[in-house]
Amino acid sequence: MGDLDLVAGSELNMNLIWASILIPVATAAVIAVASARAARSLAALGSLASLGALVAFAWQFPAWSTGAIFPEPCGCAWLESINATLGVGFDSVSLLLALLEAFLIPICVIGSWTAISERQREYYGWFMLLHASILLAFAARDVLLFYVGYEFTLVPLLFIIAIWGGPERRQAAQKLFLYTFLGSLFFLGSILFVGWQHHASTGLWSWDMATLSTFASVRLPANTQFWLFAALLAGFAVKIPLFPVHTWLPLAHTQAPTAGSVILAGTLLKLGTYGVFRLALPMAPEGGAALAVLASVLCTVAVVYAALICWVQTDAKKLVAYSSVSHLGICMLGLFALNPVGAQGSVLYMINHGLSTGALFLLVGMAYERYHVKDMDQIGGLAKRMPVWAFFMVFFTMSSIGLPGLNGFVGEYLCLFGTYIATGDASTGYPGLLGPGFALVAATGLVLGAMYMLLLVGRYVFGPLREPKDATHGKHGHHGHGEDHGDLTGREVGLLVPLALVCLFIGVYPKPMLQAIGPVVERTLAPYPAAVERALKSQPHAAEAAQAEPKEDDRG
Amino acid sequence: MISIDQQLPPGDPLVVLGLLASAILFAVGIVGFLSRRNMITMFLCTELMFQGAGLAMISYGRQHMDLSGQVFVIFILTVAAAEAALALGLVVLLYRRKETLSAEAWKELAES
Amino acid sequence: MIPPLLYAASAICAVGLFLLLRQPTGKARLGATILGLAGLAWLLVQGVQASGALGFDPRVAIMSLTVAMATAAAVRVITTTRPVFAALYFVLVVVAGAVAFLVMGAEFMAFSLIIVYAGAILITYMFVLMLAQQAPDAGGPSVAYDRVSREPAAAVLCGFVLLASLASVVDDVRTTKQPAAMVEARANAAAWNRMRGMPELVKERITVELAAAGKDPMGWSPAGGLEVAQDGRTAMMPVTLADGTRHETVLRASDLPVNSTSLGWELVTSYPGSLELAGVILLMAMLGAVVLARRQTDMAEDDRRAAAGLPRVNVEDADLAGDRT
Amino acid sequence: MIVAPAMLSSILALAEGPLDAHAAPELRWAGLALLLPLVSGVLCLLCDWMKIRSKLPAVLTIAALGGAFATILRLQGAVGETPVVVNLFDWISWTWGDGSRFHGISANVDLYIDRLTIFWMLFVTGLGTLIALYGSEYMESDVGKGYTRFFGGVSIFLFAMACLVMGGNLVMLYLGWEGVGLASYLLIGYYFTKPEAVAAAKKAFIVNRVGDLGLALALFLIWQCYGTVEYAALWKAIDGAPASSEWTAQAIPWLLMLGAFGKSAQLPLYVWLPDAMEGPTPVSALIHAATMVTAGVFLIARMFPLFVVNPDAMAAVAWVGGLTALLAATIGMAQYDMKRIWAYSTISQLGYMFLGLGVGTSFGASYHVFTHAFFKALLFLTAGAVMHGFAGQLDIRKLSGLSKVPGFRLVSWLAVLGCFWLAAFPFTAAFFSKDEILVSAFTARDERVHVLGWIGLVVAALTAYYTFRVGFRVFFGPVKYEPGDEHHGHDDHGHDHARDAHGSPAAHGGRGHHGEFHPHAPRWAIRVPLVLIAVGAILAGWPSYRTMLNHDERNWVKTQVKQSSAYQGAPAESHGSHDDHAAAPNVAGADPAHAGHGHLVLGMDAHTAVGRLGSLACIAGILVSLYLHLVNRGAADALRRTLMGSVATRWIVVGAERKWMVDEFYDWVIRLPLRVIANILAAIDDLLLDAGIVNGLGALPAAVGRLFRPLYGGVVQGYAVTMAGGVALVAAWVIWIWLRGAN
Repeated sequence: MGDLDLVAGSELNMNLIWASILIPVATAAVIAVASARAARSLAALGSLASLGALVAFAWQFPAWSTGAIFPEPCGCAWLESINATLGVGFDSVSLLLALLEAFLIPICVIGSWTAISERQREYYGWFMLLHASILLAFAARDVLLFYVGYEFTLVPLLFIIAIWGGPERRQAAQKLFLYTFLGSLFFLGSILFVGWQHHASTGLWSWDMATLSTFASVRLPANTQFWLFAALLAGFAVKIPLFPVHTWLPLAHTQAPTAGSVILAGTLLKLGTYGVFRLALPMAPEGGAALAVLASVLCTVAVVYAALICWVQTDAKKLVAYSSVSHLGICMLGLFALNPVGAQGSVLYMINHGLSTGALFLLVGMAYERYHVKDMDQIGGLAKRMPVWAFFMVFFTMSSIGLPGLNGFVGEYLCLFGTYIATGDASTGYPGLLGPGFALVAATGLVLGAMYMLLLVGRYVFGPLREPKDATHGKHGHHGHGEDHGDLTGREVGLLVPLALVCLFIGVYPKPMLQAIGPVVERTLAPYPAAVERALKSQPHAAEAAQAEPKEDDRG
Repeated sequence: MISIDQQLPPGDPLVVLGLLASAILFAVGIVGFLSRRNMITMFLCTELMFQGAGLAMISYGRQHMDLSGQVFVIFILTVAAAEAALALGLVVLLYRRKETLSAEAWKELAES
Repeated sequence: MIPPLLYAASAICAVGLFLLLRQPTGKARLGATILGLAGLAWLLVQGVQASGALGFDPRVAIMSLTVAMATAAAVRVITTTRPVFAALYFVLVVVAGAVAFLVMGAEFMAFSLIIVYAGAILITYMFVLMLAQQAPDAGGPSVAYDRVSREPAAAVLCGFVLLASLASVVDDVRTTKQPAAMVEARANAAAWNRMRGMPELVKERITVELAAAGKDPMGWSPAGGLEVAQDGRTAMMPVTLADGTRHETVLRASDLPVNSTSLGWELVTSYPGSLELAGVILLMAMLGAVVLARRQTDMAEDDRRAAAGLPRVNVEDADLAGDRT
Repeated sequence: MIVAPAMLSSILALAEGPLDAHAAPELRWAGLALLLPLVSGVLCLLCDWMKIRSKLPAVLTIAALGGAFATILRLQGAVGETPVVVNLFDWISWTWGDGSRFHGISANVDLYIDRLTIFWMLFVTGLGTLIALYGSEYMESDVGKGYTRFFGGVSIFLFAMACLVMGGNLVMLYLGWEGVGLASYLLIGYYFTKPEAVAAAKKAFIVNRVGDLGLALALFLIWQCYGTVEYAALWKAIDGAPASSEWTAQAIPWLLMLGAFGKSAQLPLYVWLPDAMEGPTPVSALIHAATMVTAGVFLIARMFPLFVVNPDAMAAVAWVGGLTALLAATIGMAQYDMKRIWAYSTISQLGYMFLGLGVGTSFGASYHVFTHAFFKALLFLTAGAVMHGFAGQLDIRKLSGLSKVPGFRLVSWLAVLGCFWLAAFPFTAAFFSKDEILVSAFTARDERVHVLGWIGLVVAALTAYYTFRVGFRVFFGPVKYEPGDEHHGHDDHGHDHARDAHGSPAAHGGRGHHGEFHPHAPRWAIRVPLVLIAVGAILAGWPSYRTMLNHDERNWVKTQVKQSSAYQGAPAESHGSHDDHAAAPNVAGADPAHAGHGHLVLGMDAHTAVGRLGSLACIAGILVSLYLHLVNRGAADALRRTLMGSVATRWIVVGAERKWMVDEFYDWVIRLPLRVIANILAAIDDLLLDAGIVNGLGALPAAVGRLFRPLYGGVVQGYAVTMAGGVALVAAWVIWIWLRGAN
């Protein structure tokens, strides 16, 4: 559709973006008419093609180190009456997230080859649509377009969970849909408000993210920004999910099919964090500064709370699901540190969490495919049966608990670091509102994380072999998996190896990523030092932290 | 109390009474339709409402010194007659099905 | 403006109706009736006062009695526990309605109402009642579902709201009308117009007038059109008598066509399409009635077959036949 | 910039070592010390995936570790007094704003090579190589099963340890810190079908994580105070900055301490080490005795400048060390499992090292680390040989007189040698290193720690006792042994594999063809490392012999330590040798006048006094255990019985044997409450948040709908009511509008 009327300058890039988004749609259309047997191969091809297009775009992406959005906004109109456009474009952060998405989707698709045996065409068709909508959300530079992508993800996911999910799939799908939909209504309302304000004060309609952000951050009064940020945060908090509104996640994860969980943890949750990073923070700096402490308290609570809950889970998948809540708590904490260190760590954490947690879900699903049991009371010690699986399990566990040298560490470390140095002290150039207290509590997440993840490994992977009584039932199970209880097949290893390599690379050499994320983070946080200063003035206890600043300075 | 503006000429009390009667008949008809369980009585109540309507027509026709009101009563009679014929046929049909005239015997409209 | 007292009266009526709907007996019933009638009376009095008419008018008295009777009968229709009585009370309602029509000068409609309703429709009802009446059960002379009225409160509430809102209209009769004289004048003008369309009637009336005036009623010829006077009460018509002299004939309102005539004229001149439509409707109703009647016989047949264990004839009823047992 | 080229460049950087040229060409290849173990680890992984059923992985690992050792040896010559920083490639380096101080984090993968690094890496890689050689035979029964896993773990461990020791910044150290944790986790859990092993591995990792938490926070604090986490810049910053009274600066040593105590198994975090003995014996020897557990000592030595400015922290270190030494010694006296006894002795000796650090002699501590590494490895390896030979038997009550069992003479005598060293028998290496520590304890400026000297002496006696308790019981006396029930902890097919691995069933342990048990004599691959390590243990004392014989103060270890951060302002060092006040650039109030000879212990110079007292304690302990465990073994049991007899003394025995219930205490005070809370939270999350609030709100619309349900029971009037009511309301509304309009 949109790729016909493009401005000439960035035509190729624009085409590539649209190609990466539309190829899955076309694939879904083809799958709908293709034979059920061809569906999975078609889906794999489509997702790989989309990945290829996006990689091609990323290869010639000129703004890795500038933090600019590329390509230039195009005039391709969508709703002329309110001047909503089909503008797409990436800056390095959104491009990285989109790459993550495009990277995970083939893994999900190919990972479902044996797991999904009935109604394959619908399944892969929905997956392609899910892929397209997530990419659209990351690519959109028009806030309404972003909303469309953001919201449409729910539809395929609803069906994926409700049709191919576990025993309680209906309830899970319903809850996921209603809950997150309710949340995103806040988000829709607030962006409509901003757009309307823009129209009211300038007489022009615009839904361009950058325009609206600058407008809102500059023109809206402080208390308006406060409520704006609150509404946006409330909207995204459900998706992230933050502490009190997270309860849809464990259910959805436990009920979703493996690939659904992977993509849910991998990129769908990132839509929420990305939304906070891309919309909430730039639009309402005053509100961000005013609400950072509250939000951080929620995040910190989430870290400990979810970690402790993980610790007493017996369902492997549920454990990993709750661990997502805990991890994203740290991620958002880094963001609310409001300094480049934390924000950068947070963005990196989004990617890392997508990789390692997605991989963990994949692994749990692989075991589930063989035993049809996730309950660690009934199953365990699988390392004896599946050494390769066990290796990957340990590997990704270590990456998930932030072992240095693997991807988890860099993001987590930077998040905590950023939180730690986010004191009133301005010697870093970015005064913050959190400080050591938050970091200390959140850092207990390191210990707790080790506790529950090693519990998982210790019971599920290691220990004496425990198999369910009817372990053999999987052999003639309704999925086309021939030799059951065997170790990972070549296909599965082929899925896991790329993930592991990326994890390793990020852990060993995060520099390119950090350099790519850095400028965007600085651009996003540009209005914050001033806003935080104002917020500090208004808070007595933080004010004396600011008095401690000269002492810090003479050393600096 | 209704305030009477003296500069206005007096209206026709018959019209007023007719209108009131029509209102009453219509209301009573509705009440009956809603509160009776016997299908035949319910249809009688609809006839009551027809009566109210006709009365209203006549009254307004008189107020406006216009014959259209009365003409419409003819049509009302027509419809009433047709309705009665069909409705009563249906009633008998239903009665043959369940050997009762109670409207509550027919709950096919209920969900589940 | 809101007429609160009207609403109060309607409320009283509603309460009385509600009490009656709960099938009281003895004193309670009497009290409820009195309450209802009182409310009704108050309503009517307010209505009459609202019309602003001064002085006593027998027609008003008759009308009031008629309305009271109609109302009472209607209430009985919906409160009696035996459908036959309900039907009979409905006859009463119809009769009262007819009287009201008469008083309001719709003679034709009055009689046709009696004929169509009391004569035709009610008889149908009676037949149906006889066809479909259940034997009274132990509870008394009627069946259970007739004795207990269903959710009277909700029903009465709806009825009250309707009554109150409709009753507020009586105000309309005076506050938003132009003087009655003007109305009458326009109406008469219309009537004279209608009369122009009836030359035979005009000739007859003029003949009568000439005779009354002692002129030669024979051999005259019209010498002009019918000019209606300003107030519309009279109309002039110049004629040339047999001896060639001109004479201004004066026609009075009493010479206007009677209700049935003008009604028929109105019907065929202004509403021919509607008339056809009504005919079609009646035809359809007849056909429908016939079809239904045939199905009934088939069903009777089916019942017999079912009783004899034979397959049903009406397959489309099979499912319904299921829930009959 | 584009990702792909960056990836390329990074890989190149990994391959060809430092990108920036350096003075000494050896430095260019310093990265090999990290790279070689890593490569061997990867190769082991490949072997595992290629299902290689030979000793190839062992060969690879030994070669790689040997190469690393050689690299270090070459560096030893190359590195002078001034530390060198070798940048391998950038890891985390990122600045914002103007990029000035406090406007950037730089934690790259570079090596900070000074004498301390070399010193540490020498015995780490050396011992690593030898123990890998030992393991190549010890683990042979697992060839084709866990063999590659084992050596992969060892390789990873050495890589991580190299990062820890050679890393140029605290984040690199943290990387190594966690890496050795991972390796120890994997190797303790080597027999992953044994629940105890898995539990022990988990315990080790988690307890270490608690310490790592402290370390991580310390990193943040250090950056916050000094704006950098790189050693080179950090020392400058510290020199520049006056000792600040900021709580941040004050807290740093305490947090570092926490990390060190976790890794080095000190109070209160020592509980993981005894359980860690579930791992294969070479692992216990390498990781949990010789090298990894000394990481804490290295950390404090490395960060010494941050400690010396904080006397309270120093005292705390000293006290924790002393008390740990005492506690572990008392527990060790009452255990029966040989490996566990050595484990507790390790804890106790580590306690000595921290005592030394606490009283300011980073030299003494490092020296003790050095000597201890050898003799403790020796002891563990001999124990392992015994265990290997006697089918996993480790109970000192069931083994006796092994020195007369054919094939075990060498092992036995080496073990006894190790016992002498551990007992710090006069003029053994351990004697000198312990002497250094105790002397500094007596002569420390901080009077609060002097009593620790006496505690140290008591512990010396206890150590001698329990050491020789094992020595006399196991290696002397009548020949009598029962085989263990399990074969190095893995399932019963183990020995069949072993038999395939090397022929001669006769020389092979296991209830062979005809019922009775043949001890399984160690072969060269076990004997050679044992001998070499024993030689190392003896030579470890060489510097002190030189000092003692021809009063030559130039102690090699001391020079190593002196030319490193571990010596910056080491206060109590000054008493030992008079020439090195200069070596303490910013001595925080360590004035020469106060140092050394001023102190008299029992009227004698500290050195002589400690020497005599130490020898006395050692010999006394040996004599007691000689009587109780060799001459009259019944007496020991009698003593135990009498102690058990009276209520007043019962607690001593029970407490010592039950390890003073520390594990149980932790279970009850930390783990249990946490679990209860977790269960409560899970219930809250499930019932209150989800079922209660969320589902409750979700049920609201349905409930509202149910209010009107009766209307729609399917009866016509129900719908009619709605319709009529609606009509009525509409009518009322219309009328209302119309009436309002009417006037």
